[in-house]
Amino acid sequence: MAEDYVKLIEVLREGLRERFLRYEYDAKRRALKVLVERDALPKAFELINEISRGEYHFTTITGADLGEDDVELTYFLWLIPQKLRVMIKASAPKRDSKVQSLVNVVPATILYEREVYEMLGVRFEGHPRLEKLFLPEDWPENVHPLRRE
Amino acid sequence: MTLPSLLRRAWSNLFKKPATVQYPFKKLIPPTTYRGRHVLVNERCTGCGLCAKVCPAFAITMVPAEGRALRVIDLSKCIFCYQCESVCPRGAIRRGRDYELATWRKDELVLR
Amino acid sequence: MTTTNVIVGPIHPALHEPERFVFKVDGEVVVDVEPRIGYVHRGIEKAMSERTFTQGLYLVERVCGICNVAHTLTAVQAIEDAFGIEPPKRAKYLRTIVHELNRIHSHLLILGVACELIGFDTMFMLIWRDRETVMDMVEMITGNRVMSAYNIIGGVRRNISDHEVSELRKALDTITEKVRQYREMFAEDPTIRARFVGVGRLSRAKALALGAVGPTARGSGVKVDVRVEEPYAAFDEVPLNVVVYEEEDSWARFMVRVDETLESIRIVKECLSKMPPGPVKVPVPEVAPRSSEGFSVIEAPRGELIHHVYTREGEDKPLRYRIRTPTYANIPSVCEMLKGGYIADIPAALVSIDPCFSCTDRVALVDVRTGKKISIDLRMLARRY
Amino acid sequence: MIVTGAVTRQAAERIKRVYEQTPDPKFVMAVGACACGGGVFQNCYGVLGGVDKVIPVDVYVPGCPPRPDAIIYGVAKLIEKVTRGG
Repeated sequence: MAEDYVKLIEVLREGLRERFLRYEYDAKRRALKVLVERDALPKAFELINEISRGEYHFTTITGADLGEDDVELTYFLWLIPQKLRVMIKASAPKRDSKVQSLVNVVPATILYEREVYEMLGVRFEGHPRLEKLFLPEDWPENVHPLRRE
Repeated sequence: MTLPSLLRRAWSNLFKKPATVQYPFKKLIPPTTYRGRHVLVNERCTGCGLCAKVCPAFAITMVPAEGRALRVIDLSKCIFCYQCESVCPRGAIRRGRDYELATWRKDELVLR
Repeated sequence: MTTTNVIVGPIHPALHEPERFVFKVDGEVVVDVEPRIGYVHRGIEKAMSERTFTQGLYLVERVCGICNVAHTLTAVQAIEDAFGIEPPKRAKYLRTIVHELNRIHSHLLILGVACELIGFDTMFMLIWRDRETVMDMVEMITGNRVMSAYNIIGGVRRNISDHEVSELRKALDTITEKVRQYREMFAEDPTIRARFVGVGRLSRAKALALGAVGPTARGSGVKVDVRVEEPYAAFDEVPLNVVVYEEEDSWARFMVRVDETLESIRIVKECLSKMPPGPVKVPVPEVAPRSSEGFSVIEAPRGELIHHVYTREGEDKPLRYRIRTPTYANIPSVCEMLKGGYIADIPAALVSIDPCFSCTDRVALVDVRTGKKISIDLRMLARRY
Repeated sequence: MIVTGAVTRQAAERIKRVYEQTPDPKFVMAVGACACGGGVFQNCYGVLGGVDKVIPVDVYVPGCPPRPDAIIYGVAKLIEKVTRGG
């Protein structure tokens, strides 16, 4: 059972090379935290798609502005056959927060990307409809309520 | 479900007591654990302000009275979570079971 | 192809909170669906980082009134994870009991509402009558029928007495009997079958790809249940069977709920007998003891719920608090299941995900070609078609 | 007219409109802590506070949430007010 995560790490490290930054594993909760470069996200998810043959549940994306220069994005996944909680982390600088959209790779991200965009202003390149989801229509452009500014 | 058993159930339901209670004429008594109107014991309050600090609905304010601070609970804001009861070191706020709190005027809802 | 836009909402497509769907219809068939949510956006995530951990607990409780226990449970677990605190064992069991009672009442609620929507009012009355028993039990244990305010960081608010345990057992026995009858009804009754079988199809592959959760996923044959996969509270010691139906339609989703209600009753009983004695809470620091992040995933009545919290050492407020509710995750799936169905099937399919975003039950039909607006009640829609 | 829940900035205008459209005699009941005074949602950026900031309220029913009987008690209170001539 414990080998599952080792295998996943190996595949990711091989596929992403230097864009794979580091990982942490919590054996008690079977939770794996992987830190990657933001431009490696689509590739990482393609690899995960391959390994799990699509048998995974995409939980959510958390965007967090922790008061530094970057917005931290956390992608939560649950791999069903491996029984493994995976958190893929990447950070995007606030000034130029462009991230490749994952809608083509993981369809379930469609609403979460919109939410992160409107709350934190992270631009997802290639998203079919990157517009407001929760906020009223008359909300000013470029004001993102969860930014610390 | 077969027809005879259905009929039997329908027949027996005819003679059962109704599931509802004619409320204003017949009072319902909530369980002893129910979180209703607070019972304030002013002699025990030291005015420390812990309850006001912890209140999630900002319903408790400290007002000066008889030369010290005393907590005042605005029931119109209170969410009856009783965090104030659990945080009070001297038991100056106690649990009450009274739930008939509706009033015409808002200032009647301020507990002193 | 000429299509007509049918706007459903924003006030109440099916249940509790406002939500709007724009349906593109061709004749009677729905071609495309576009959701617009956020009518009750209260900025809770922002407000959370302006309140202390204890105050925030009561705020997350009010994210949703029906699954409030699920929200507080996730919140306390996430915060405990960030703080590095382990609650006592008895508290874990008590949390499980209240959590499962919450699930029972939530499932009974939606089963009743579903019956009412298809015009089966007797069933609705019966189910809701028995739901009252569960509400009374929740009130007895926690102090309020709905907002339990039971879970706190480091344990639970109050212990359960022997008298309460025996009362609870008695109530559960009567409920079990009733729910068995309802199961029979849902499985066999021609009215229910005629309205729900084959409606709102969601294939297994789609459910996986779109990230469906809870009974919506399990009704499509996806075997996911957080309680088994990432056991929290007392679920590592209390085994449970995951209910899965392969039919992929509204009926399967309701059957999942009925069976789960029975399963939950069994879990509560098992917890009552396995519960160890001991303290129910541990002292916790008021400020975060370390800069960390914590998350907690649980199986709320409507599906997987996740809270993610960032803390900074020495601060009494979370740095960032993220909540992802199950209905939100199910929105892409519900859009998918409505496509290709009839307008008349909208209520039957919508209610089957147990939506937690809609409050009254009003639907607006807009004919784009004539610009005419027809605003009708969802129940009217359910009856009229 | 029974108002439940917090009054958000978006809803305030609509509540006022609904109130103005209601024919006389009309009475307003604020049910629950959020409608009475804002409850937990005070100080949130989107929330105004109690209903009485927007329209006059006849009966306040506090509680979060009130018991069903408490709401009926509120109705009884309202009837009392109406029969006495408010």
